[in-house]
Amino acid sequence: MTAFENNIDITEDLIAEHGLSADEYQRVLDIMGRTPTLTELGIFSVMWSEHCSYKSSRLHLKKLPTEAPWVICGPGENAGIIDIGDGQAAIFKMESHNHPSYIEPYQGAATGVGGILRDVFTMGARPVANMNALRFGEPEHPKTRHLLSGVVEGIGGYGNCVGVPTVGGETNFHPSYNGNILVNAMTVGLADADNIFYCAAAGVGNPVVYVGSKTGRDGIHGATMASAEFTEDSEEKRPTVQVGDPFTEKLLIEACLELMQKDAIVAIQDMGAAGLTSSSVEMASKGDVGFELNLNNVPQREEHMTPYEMMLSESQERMLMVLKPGHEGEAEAIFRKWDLDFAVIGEITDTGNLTLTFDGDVVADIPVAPLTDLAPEYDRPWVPSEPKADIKAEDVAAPADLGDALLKMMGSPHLASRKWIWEQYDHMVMGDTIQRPGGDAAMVRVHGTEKGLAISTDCTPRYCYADPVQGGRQAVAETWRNITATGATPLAITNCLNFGNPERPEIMGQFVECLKGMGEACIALDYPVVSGNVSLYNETNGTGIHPTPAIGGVGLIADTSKMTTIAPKAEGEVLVLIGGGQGHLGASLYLDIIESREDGGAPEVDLDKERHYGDFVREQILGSKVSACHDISDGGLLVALTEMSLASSIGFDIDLGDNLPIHAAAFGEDQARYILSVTAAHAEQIVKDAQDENIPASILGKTQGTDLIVKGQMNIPLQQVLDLHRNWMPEYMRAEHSA
Amino acid sequence: MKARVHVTLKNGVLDPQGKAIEHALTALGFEGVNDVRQGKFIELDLAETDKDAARAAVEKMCKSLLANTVIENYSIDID
Amino acid sequence: MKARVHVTLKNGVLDPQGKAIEHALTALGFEGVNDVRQGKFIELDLAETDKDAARAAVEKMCKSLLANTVIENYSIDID
Amino acid sequence: MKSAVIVFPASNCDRDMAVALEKITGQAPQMVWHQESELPDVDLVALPGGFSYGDYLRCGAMAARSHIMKAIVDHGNQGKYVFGVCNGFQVLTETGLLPGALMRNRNLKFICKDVTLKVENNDSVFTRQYQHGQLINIPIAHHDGNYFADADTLKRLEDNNQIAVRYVDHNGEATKAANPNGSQHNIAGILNKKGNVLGMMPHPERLIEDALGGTDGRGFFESLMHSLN
Ligand SMILES: Nc1ncnc2c1ncn2[C@@H]1O[C@H](COP(=O)(O)OP(=O)(O)O)[C@@H](O)[C@H]1O
Ligand SMILES: [Mg+2]
Repeated sequence: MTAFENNIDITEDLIAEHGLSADEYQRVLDIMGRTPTLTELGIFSVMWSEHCSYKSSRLHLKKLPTEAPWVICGPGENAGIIDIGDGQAAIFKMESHNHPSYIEPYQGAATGVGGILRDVFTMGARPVANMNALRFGEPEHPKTRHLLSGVVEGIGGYGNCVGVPTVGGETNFHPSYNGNILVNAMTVGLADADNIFYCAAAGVGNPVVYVGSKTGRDGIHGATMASAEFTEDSEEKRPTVQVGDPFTEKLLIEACLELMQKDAIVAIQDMGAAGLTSSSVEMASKGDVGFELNLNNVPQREEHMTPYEMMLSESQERMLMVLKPGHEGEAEAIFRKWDLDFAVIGEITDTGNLTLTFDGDVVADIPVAPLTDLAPEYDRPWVPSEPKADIKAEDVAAPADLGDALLKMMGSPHLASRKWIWEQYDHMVMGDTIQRPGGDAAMVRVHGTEKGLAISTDCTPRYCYADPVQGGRQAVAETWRNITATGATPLAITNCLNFGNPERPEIMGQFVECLKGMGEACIALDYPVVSGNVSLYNETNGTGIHPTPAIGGVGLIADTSKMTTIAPKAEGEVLVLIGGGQGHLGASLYLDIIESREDGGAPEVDLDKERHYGDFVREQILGSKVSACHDISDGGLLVALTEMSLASSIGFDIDLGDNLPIHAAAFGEDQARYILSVTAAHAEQIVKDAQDENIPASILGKTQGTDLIVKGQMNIPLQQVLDLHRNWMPEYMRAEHSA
Repeated sequence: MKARVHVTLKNGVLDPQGKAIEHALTALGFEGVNDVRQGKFIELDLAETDKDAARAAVEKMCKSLLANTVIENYSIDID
Repeated sequence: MKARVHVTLKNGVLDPQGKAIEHALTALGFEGVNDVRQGKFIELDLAETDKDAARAAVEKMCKSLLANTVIENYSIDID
Repeated sequence: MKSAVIVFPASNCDRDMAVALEKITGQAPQMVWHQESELPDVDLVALPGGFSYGDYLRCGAMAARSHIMKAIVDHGNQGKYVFGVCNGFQVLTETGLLPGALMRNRNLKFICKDVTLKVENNDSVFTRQYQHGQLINIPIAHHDGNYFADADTLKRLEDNNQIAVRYVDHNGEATKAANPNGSQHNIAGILNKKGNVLGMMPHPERLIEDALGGTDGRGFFESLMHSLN
């Protein structure tokens, strides 16, 4: 064997620093049959990190349903792919950038957006929409403003520049995120179904090509960082943060999509976490081939970079491709035109090994199959979560004044308008945003067609904490409902599973049970998982975040002229409630905001009802009988109605009856419910049709005037709600720099 | 009292702006531009009249607002 | 050869960034901040070894790209 | 109407502009890459929105110095039509085809929202389809739209009726609250002296069909068509 760059002793400390356990290191020795070089150790370390290997989660992820006739490609590739008819495909995925965003909110969030965009255009899709699911600590926490401001600016800074609209998302505040914010970004792209690109390399002798930005020493060990629990001093250590360059990303998108129109690419893979290592290993492994790379040919930004550094660098805006022989010139011309680096750095071999040379020496030579196939997989011990005691409405004090309670809720951090956020995002660029942020799901038209993609991200962490199974179901069901409320048919989901330290059995229990609930919902709703991401160790000093399985759903409407929004179109429309309920107050926002209590069980999610009621609602919308539709989620019925009023500037006059205590009727968070606003002519018929199908349906009242009226209970001007709702976040952020 | 603060990116941190300027200069026909880095230059007019006190205050301002010390260095001149 | 360029806003040109910093500093409790102006600081690494030639080249760069002379002044240091 | 849309690296409203031009004029524009040195034979050159060169250094600065710009400046100086939207407006000020500069928004944030504009000059080739003083709703989406010019320039703009559109409130008043970005005199768009070059921060190409939220943006394109007939 040739001389290895092996003058560095692989000590126990070094192994531990690389996050490998003694068992894991023994496995490395078994695979290699010798002591690994430092570069090899680095490669094993990142490939076997939680972030890349999914070692704690893989076993459970396998249980998620991933198939449906319209699924072209499920989990395992860069992103999931569904068929949206007419030879077109939607490609999407969600990913976390939690730890980097906590350390450097602007760049962390920006590079999160960059990374997820690459996952999508790698596969041949033009990105058409971005979403973001954000969780911050409590508003009073001294870091929250700074983090919120930086994250939002970073997401906007990157997405706006690349020219992909950021069309929606969700934002929560809770003390459990004080030391671990969550920044989950999702991208949806469009491709021709017959021009999709995968990462499996093939063709011995084919050139391996590096394109994009040069490699620097950015984020070395980023992947291992994302897999380690935060301690107080990791903030101090300030690991090298990656800086994003959206300008280069935009050029990379255009150059890649241009090359993809030619018959030149065998395989392509973005360099995400663990950069050159994970991209080359994945391409080789999927294709059952070897890679030989000459690291001297890697475009470098800094001097004297070592093989170790090059392999572990997480410099952004880079891609790896395998080209068909003889197409190098054609490809190079395109990348040069876009002012991007282009370098042939190696070729495919039949050895099955990842072989790296540098200055004429072999510095790593690892058999790829065992590196991936023998990656550790753990069945971590877990315990089921204690079910929280249920709370009866009778045991919760009724509000002294319903109007005051509503005002307090609508102006609270939990329900206040997120306009301050989405106004910093270009949500209209590309000219196809036909449902802007502020409604249930966002809708982007499929360019040049009448079709539309509805997109929604949701998760209610307080439910997941109270009852992981119900919470898992609910997160999936809420995206499904949001998409349904626009008239679109929900087709598939992506997810980002944010949890605490999986080595603690309670946390692992939350994970397992949330996944169980998610899986049940996916099956019941015919709504498979096609891609996703896991982020564990979101924990500081032993305090974990609320379990947060963020779900990103995508649906399709064939005729966008039938789309509904949450805004009633006129006064005098009839407000119809679809779905029943007992006024469930456990784990509700009412309890939290009005009673300052976070206890109680999560509402039950009856998946058969979800499916049945939702399908009925969609049918009414597509039958053009509905003027506006909103699902009922956070804050319950009265909050949902108020949101419809805020969107339309039309008040309402309703009767909540006296079957339930008023706070339960107004603010109970029972699931599988929608409000339809319909013309008087359709109202009776819809109620009758629903009841014929055994679906609870009732008339609440009508849209009217500029006041919000609940018979015998409340009469407040819409303007008053509007002011509180709209002003909370701008006013909160105005104090960003106060000491 | 005037304070002048230079905020520059730390060594090794990617500087997309500098790189773009470098490209543009080359495209404009300027030869021999090996590297360009862009930073910020902040001039403060302070009521403080004591040099040391001014420096100490600006030091604090840099840490808490003017520089992002995760990726940036700063230097202070007082005159 | 290194060139350092300062690009600053002309007197009378409003400076939103400077104003915002000033506000933020005051909000953070720093007292006596009378005025803040933000400019750019550009460092160039040039192949040129003659000081005068370097200055002349950078002067041209400033005029043709680095500064917008409608609103900005520039100054050049060569070392 | 024959038109061309200029594409710079990281232009990103080039397609939107092309779609609007084709939809309204019935003729697809030619897309012209910044490295070209000649323009095709067209009536209108459109400079689209986006982040040319990442908006690094100054918005529009590098684009203004790209190859194709000389031809565009000639085109404008010959009295032919040049229309810059958002980044395109920034490019036009950087080339000097339009006076002034666009600085960072007053609140330092990117702002994307619909704003109300008042058509101050409806006597230009770009605006004659609107009524004088008409209020229209058009989205803005920019980080640097804060229009600045010195006092003399502002006076000249006002005196020559070169201010095409201004940010106003629902009553048509150019108030501070209605000014989203701090622009002097609430300026949202200006014409050159001859009236053949228009630069504006709001994006009319984004509001040309009801599905997108309205059609108030069509007037600019329709005006051009009528002007040519
Ligand atoms: N971070 C964000 N970015 C963009 N839009 C957001 C963000 N957070 C919330 N929104 C938007 O605000 C609206 C309300 O959000 P949410 O209350 O989560 O909706 P729902 O309860 O219907 O899922 C939605 O249209 C959503 O897209
Ligand atoms: Mg909803």
